[in-house]
Amino acid sequence: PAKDQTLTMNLGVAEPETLDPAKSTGVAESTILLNLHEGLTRLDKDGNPAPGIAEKWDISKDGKTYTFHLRNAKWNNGDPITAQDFEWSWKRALAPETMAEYAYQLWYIKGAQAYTEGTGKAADVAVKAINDRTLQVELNAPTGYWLSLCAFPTLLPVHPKTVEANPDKWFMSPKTYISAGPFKMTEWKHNSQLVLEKNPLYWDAKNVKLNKVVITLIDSQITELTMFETGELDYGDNPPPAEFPRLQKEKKLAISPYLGCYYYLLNVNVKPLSDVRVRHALSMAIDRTTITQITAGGQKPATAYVPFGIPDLKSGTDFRTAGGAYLKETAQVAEAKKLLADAGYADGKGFPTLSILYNTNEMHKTIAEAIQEMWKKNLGINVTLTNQEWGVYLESRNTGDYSVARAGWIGDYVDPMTFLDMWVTGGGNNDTNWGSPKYDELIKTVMNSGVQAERVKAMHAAEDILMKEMPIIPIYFYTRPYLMKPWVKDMIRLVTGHIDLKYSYIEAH
Amino acid sequence: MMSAVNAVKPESATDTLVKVSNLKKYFDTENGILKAVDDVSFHIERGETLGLVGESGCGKTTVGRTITRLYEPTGGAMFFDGVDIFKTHESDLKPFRSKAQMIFQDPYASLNPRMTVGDIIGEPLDIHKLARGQERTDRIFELLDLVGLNREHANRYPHEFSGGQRQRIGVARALAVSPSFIICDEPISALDVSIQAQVVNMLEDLQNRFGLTYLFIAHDLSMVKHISNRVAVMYLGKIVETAFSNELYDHPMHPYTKALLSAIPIPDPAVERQRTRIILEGDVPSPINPPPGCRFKTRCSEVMDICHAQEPLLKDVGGKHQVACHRA
Amino acid sequence: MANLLEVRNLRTHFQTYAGTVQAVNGISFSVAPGEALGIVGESGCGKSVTATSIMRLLPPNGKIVEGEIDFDGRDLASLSEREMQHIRGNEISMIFQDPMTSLNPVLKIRTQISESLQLHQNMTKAQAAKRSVELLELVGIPSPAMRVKQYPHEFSGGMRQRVMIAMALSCNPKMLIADEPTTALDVTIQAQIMDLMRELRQKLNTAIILITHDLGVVAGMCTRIQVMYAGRIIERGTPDDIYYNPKHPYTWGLLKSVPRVDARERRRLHSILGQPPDLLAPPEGCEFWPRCDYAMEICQRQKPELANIEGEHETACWLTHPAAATHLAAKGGPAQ
Amino acid sequence: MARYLLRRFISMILAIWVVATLTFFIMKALPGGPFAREKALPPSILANIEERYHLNDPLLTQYADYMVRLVKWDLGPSFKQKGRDVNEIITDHFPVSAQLGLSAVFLSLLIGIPAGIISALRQNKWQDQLAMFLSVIGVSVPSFVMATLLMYVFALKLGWLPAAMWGELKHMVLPTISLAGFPMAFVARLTRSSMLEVLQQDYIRTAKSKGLSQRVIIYRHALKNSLIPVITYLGPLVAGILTGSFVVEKIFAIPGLGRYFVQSINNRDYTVIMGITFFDSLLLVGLNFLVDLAYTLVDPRIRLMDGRK
Amino acid sequence: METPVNVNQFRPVAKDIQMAQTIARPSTTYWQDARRRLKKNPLAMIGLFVIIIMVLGAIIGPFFCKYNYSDQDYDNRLASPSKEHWFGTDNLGRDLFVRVLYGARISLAIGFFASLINLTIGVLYGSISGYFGGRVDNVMMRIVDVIYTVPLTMVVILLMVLFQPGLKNILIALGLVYWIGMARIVRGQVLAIKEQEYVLAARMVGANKWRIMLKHLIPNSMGPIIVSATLNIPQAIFQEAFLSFIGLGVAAPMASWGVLADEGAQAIQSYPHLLFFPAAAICITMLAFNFLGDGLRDALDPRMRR
Ligand SMILES: Nc1ncnc2c1ncn2[C@@H]1O[C@H](COP(=O)(O)OP(=O)(O)OP(=O)(O)O)[C@@H](O)[C@H]1O
Ligand SMILES: Nc1ncnc2c1ncn2[C@@H]1O[C@H](COP(=O)(O)OP(=O)(O)OP(=O)(O)O)[C@@H](O)[C@H]1O
Ligand SMILES: [Mg+2]
Ligand SMILES: [Mg+2]
Repeated sequence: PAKDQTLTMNLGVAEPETLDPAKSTGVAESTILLNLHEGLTRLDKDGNPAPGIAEKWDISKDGKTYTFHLRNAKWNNGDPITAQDFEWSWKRALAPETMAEYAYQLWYIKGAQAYTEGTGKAADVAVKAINDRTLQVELNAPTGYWLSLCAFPTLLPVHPKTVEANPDKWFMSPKTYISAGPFKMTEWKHNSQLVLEKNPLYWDAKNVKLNKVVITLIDSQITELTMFETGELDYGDNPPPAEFPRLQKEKKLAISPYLGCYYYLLNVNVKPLSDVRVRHALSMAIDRTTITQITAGGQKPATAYVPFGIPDLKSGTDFRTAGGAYLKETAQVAEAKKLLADAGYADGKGFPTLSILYNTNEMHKTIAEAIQEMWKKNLGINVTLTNQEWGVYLESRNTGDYSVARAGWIGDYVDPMTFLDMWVTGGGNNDTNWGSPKYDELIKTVMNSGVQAERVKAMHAAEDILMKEMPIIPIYFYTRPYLMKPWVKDMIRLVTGHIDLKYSYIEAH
Repeated sequence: MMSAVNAVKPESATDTLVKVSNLKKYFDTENGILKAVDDVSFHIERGETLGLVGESGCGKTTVGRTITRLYEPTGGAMFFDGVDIFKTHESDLKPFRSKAQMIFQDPYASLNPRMTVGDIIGEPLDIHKLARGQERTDRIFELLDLVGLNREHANRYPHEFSGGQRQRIGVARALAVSPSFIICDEPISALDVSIQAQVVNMLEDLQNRFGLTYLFIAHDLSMVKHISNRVAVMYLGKIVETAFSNELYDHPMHPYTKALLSAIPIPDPAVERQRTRIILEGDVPSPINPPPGCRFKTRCSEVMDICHAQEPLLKDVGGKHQVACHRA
Repeated sequence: MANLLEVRNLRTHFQTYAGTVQAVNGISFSVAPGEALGIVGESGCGKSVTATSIMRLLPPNGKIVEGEIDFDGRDLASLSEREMQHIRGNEISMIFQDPMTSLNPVLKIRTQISESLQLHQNMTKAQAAKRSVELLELVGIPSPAMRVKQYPHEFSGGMRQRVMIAMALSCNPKMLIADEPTTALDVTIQAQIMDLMRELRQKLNTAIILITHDLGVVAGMCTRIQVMYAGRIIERGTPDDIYYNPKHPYTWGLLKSVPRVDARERRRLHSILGQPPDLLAPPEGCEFWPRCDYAMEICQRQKPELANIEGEHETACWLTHPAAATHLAAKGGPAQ
Repeated sequence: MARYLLRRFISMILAIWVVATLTFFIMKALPGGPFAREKALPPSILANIEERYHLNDPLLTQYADYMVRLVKWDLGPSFKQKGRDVNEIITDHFPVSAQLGLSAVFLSLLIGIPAGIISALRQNKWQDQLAMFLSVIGVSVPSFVMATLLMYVFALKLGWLPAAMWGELKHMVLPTISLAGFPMAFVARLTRSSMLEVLQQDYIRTAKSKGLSQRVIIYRHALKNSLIPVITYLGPLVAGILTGSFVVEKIFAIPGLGRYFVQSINNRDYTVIMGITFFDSLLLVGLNFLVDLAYTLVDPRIRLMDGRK
Repeated sequence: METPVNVNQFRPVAKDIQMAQTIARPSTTYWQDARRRLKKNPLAMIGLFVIIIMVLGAIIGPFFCKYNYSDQDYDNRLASPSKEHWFGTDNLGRDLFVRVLYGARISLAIGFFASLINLTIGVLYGSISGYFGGRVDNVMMRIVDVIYTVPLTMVVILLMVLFQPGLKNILIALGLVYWIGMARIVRGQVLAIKEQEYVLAARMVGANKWRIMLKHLIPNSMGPIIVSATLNIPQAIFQEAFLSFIGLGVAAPMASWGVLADEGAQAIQSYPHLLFFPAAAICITMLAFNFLGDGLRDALDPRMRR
């Protein structure tokens, strides 16, 4: 290892929106938080929950009650971490006055949702510190990924005394930033940089090798790349897509999987799109391989909806692999044409002009242009492109004022449900107007079942329906291209996009 | 030649065309209110020429510009042909401006550098819709001839002319609308004598034919005497003496007028060599805080006690000769 | 006595779209130290251009195409711009004809006057400021201490002209070129300024070139007068020569045009009919012949050279040629 | 004068009020809100947040609240940057933008004005043409391209300067140059054109006749008279540049105000939009007032008070 | 070199006072004069020529090309300039030359429109404000301040909600704000010259305010007007790119120069040709406009004549 264990990294944001775990929502923020804090659990390099502040835990038979046994750990100011701290932190995240946007990440706990929504009391939330070192949580339903969730930023503990003293701003200054993770915050220059240093009071400090992490706050992709190339950065999270082909060639670009899917929404209320044959024809006319060549970031053609990276029933298996490919990577022109003809639009004749809606972004535009051309060439239909500013675009989607729109979804946790549950009839994120009672049924089954086999089966069945009905056209699975110097070692990159530096070190170079 | 729109027979020229009463024009300066023209009254009969002379800086130009509303008056009234020009709205002044014109003291500055001479002279024609097309060109040529410029000059720009030529452009412009009243602010000072004569003759011809009325501001007292029926002498924002010109030149009463007359240069080396002038000495008071009493007292050789105490008013001494002096 | 300024065969032309304006067309003259040379002539005849040529301050379209301007042993026509800078304002200063536009509208009068004092007289700012007040007083501007703090637009025409004069006088130049210095001044001030110039001549031996229309002013001031017409000198001599014994019909006309204040009755002023030639294409012969009552055939064909009459009196007119005697006799001489 | 100042003052306040009002209502008319995101929040959480931020109040109530706050110079908390108040954002980031902006303005004047003068003096000569060519490049190359190129050459290829970040003098060089490019070109061209005008005036001839050197003539007699257009241009320029340039700040990772300006709109961060717009309008209106005062200083003939009826 | 004198020529002749009256030139107006002077300025004519070529190229050029602006060729992505693709190809294998030609249509239209707005609204607004002065000026300038400060992006987003996207919207957006800088410049200029004597003289001959503005004040403010009109063209071109970027402009795959340059700038290190050609097109156009503008400025100033 090198003498100077300092890592300079850029996460592609100009400024974290907040470093209050309860309120944070962004990916970059999560990365920072996960390195500053320690939850009950901590995800290992495979994404499996490993003991964190909780040394061990018991799960009740029905899978609903978890009893966590906390280790003898300390806050970075020396105070011991107690079960009460957890209880306090979680209830704070749930409290309406905290206005935590991600409060719903805790709604698996009994009574939690009611408390947030103002219909229940804090006392009725089923999280309880049995004693200083024991925390008991009761869930609404058995939830397979609950232990992973315990590592999620919203559930990270905060130091009640400091937070209470300054509830809105405690996290703004290194002085009041009390945490219990591998690193502690030592400097925060807004829009400039954040400095983390090794936390000697961390329970596992002996395994932490980095002394210092400098997180630059640069959102310009070109700047990040330049600084990486001048050696001012060891790591960059946000390289410019336009430079990918060159960076690939020069082997400067690394790519890791990302739990996300890029797809097109089809508004099934709009005339030709209401016909499932048309929807399939559109999907088949897309050459996904070409698209991923254009995006150039190592993205995988999406042959289905749920991306790779989620374990299936047996460990070591993948939900995607098990589910198989529903779609082809290349365009199936003949079949697509046939389907379209069946729907009454032979060679695209009589097909009304569709419009692809996308929000302002180079990549979205390029993809839309490519798909426009594919549909035109392969199906003979005319497509226009509509570019909208973000807010307008969201509004158009929400109000169903579109025919085809680009969309993307990144999983919050490692379970197919983070992708599947949104397509229930009338779901808050289901802008396609599509709905299927059978699908809804399956999703309900998954939610209430504690039996993993049953859940997985139902989830496959649900994806089946989704792919048959095709209210969305998956295009590719996201990846996370990044820039990293070869001497940066053992960085844990989770498919959710979080980066764990606990075990990282700088190799001598 | 001149279109006879405003023609009035000189014989009938007994009525008052211009009547200025209690005209005041003050300027706001850093040092205080500068009273450039302070309570000046005069009138000009139709077909008459009133000469206005006075020390440089005494307010002659200001009088001319204020009565034409180029400057907003501070006070007083100005009747032109019975109409109070000071009470007329700026946008209704057009008829007035087709009858009253001005020849500017500074020939160059008053010519738009981006207009050809033809356009400058043609502008009033366009504004008052007096001529267009060939007629306009002809009229412009006619005016150029009149002021002794070459027709070829219509295509040139002001900066290509000599001082005197520029002044003639200004004269031509003023004549373009065939006005009945012209304020001539040193119209000939930049001209050589022969052209001066030409212009003065022309002004007189016009007056004889169309009964034009002039307010003739000049320093050249010989010329003023030649052209004016009456002369008014100004000193420091006030009129100090007015009379028919011969009367004034023969019997000046105000000490300032006397000094002025004694200083006229004579184009005769022998005469010039033996001249004695009344040299004015003493400080000229500032128009910002004019002293009480007579404004000329600081330089007057015949100053009396009363001059310090009381401001002399313009009073008639017979024969329409008015003077503002305690001695008179 | 050596001449201070000697102009030889000066030609200054302007390029315009229509062609070349031959504003000054081969003039030669000299000025001795302490002398006052008057230049009179029809407006547009090239007086100002002569002056600006000497100062080398012609507008961009103007050019000295020929000639030498010998000043104190140097040929001004061929000096570099930098050397000219040293001469201007210091050794020769000039009063321009257009006082209104010749003052910088955005600088206080004080600044504009002190400038050359500081430059050529090495005065400090305070000294120069004090001197500006004195100079203004000298040219008869009331309350000079207050006036120096004003801007040109707050001055009347005559006051601006006096500021120009004050500026020109400030550095005790060897030569002063005054282009119509007193047109905008009333006679008392005019007399005062003339006295000032006379004093300058006497005390400092300053040479003066006085360009004016006012024959009265030159009469009292100048030692020699030269009359110009259409870019050329047509007559020159002492005031007595010019006023009492003019030889050129144009000079006759000029003198006749002046109204005299001592004239009793009001009669029509005499004027020279017609207009001077367009300098774009001056006529082949004498420039004046189209307007000349005494024109002869030769006048149409050949330019008369400046020829000596007697003493310093010179004129350029065929009438002085012996062959013209009969013609002149037939016409009758000028009515004096 | 006092009457003029009073009237001017009232009109300035009115203008600021109109800006605030227009901004408020346009902002509210825009689709989306501070909490709209691709992953929609559960409605109950959204409702809770909006209620607590008073975003559910009737529009006019919200408007009135805002106005009261603006008057009290309490610009409220940012919706996006949780934990930061708009006042804080302005006090933290404005100085940086101002520092960068002023140095850019300074640089553009320092080079633009002399370049314009030289162009005017050497009209249509090679110096003039070169200056024109450079200024055309200056205005035709947008600042982000300029910034990227500068970074590429001086940071990556030559390694003379740091690519980005803020704090030391060396960090200021590249952003200042990229920010100054456009105004520099503009100032140069404006100076040239009015200089050409002024140099033909008679009073320049007078100045020459005094024997002043060209430098003094330019500096004392010509420059001031030809500055009016440049001063005019400077008012809004300074106001704009002081509140920061999004592009340059983003590329060079400078903690300036400009980025908040742009991002707040993208994020519908209402308080920040209002606060910064309000601040900007204060600056602009104030600077334009200064510009007008500068006019009267530069050219005493200009009188702002009296109008023509 | 005494020329011999012919004694016989001393015969009297009649004077001829009309002799000087020959007219060498037909009468010209200021504008005719300016046009003529412009024609004699080679650089200005080159500028004009380039602009005409650009306009022609934009209008008819695409008909002579074998590619269309939207034709994609995945085998030829990001190709460098070659005989086949003069300007190379972009990320989707589209021919950049044709795209630049098409882009000219939008960008030149924007450029002309912006100049038009500047030269009409901007100049008039500024001269009215400056000439009337006082209260009118105060109100008009505060309106300008308001327009300047209300964030344009928001207005644009609002426009986007209200109207279908397209060139028309861009023109509306530009029309709303584009004349402001010009108005301020003209006002400053007018304030400075409105007290000149020739303005007084024009008032004296009865010129009304419109005439004074159009004939006296505006022509005498031409220098700064031309400078800001020409220098603002690229501003408009980039503004269009920005507006297109957030969705107000012409729909992809059609792209203006500004948009092409924006896109190209993303890959500045790897594929500089994507930026170079559209940027060069903008620069050349701008040089042409500036040459023309300088020529115009000189032509409109009679004192500059040489
Ligand atoms: N910049 C110029 N371009 C073209 N012609 C010019 C220019 N300046 C002067 N001229 C011409 O040169 C001739 C001489 O002009 P100059 O100014 O010397 O006359 P002047 O004798 O001083 O007359 P005045 O007594 O009227 O001032 C005039 O006919 C004039 O038209
Ligand atoms: N715009 C102005 N601002 C301030 N003071 C002014 C202004 N115009 C003129 N004055 C002052 O008013 C007084 C009279 O000026 P005016 O121009 O009327 O004089 P005048 O009699 O025409 O003199 P001249 O014969 O020298 O032209 C002078 O003291 C002058 O300084
Ligand atoms: Mg006057
Ligand atoms: Mg002259």
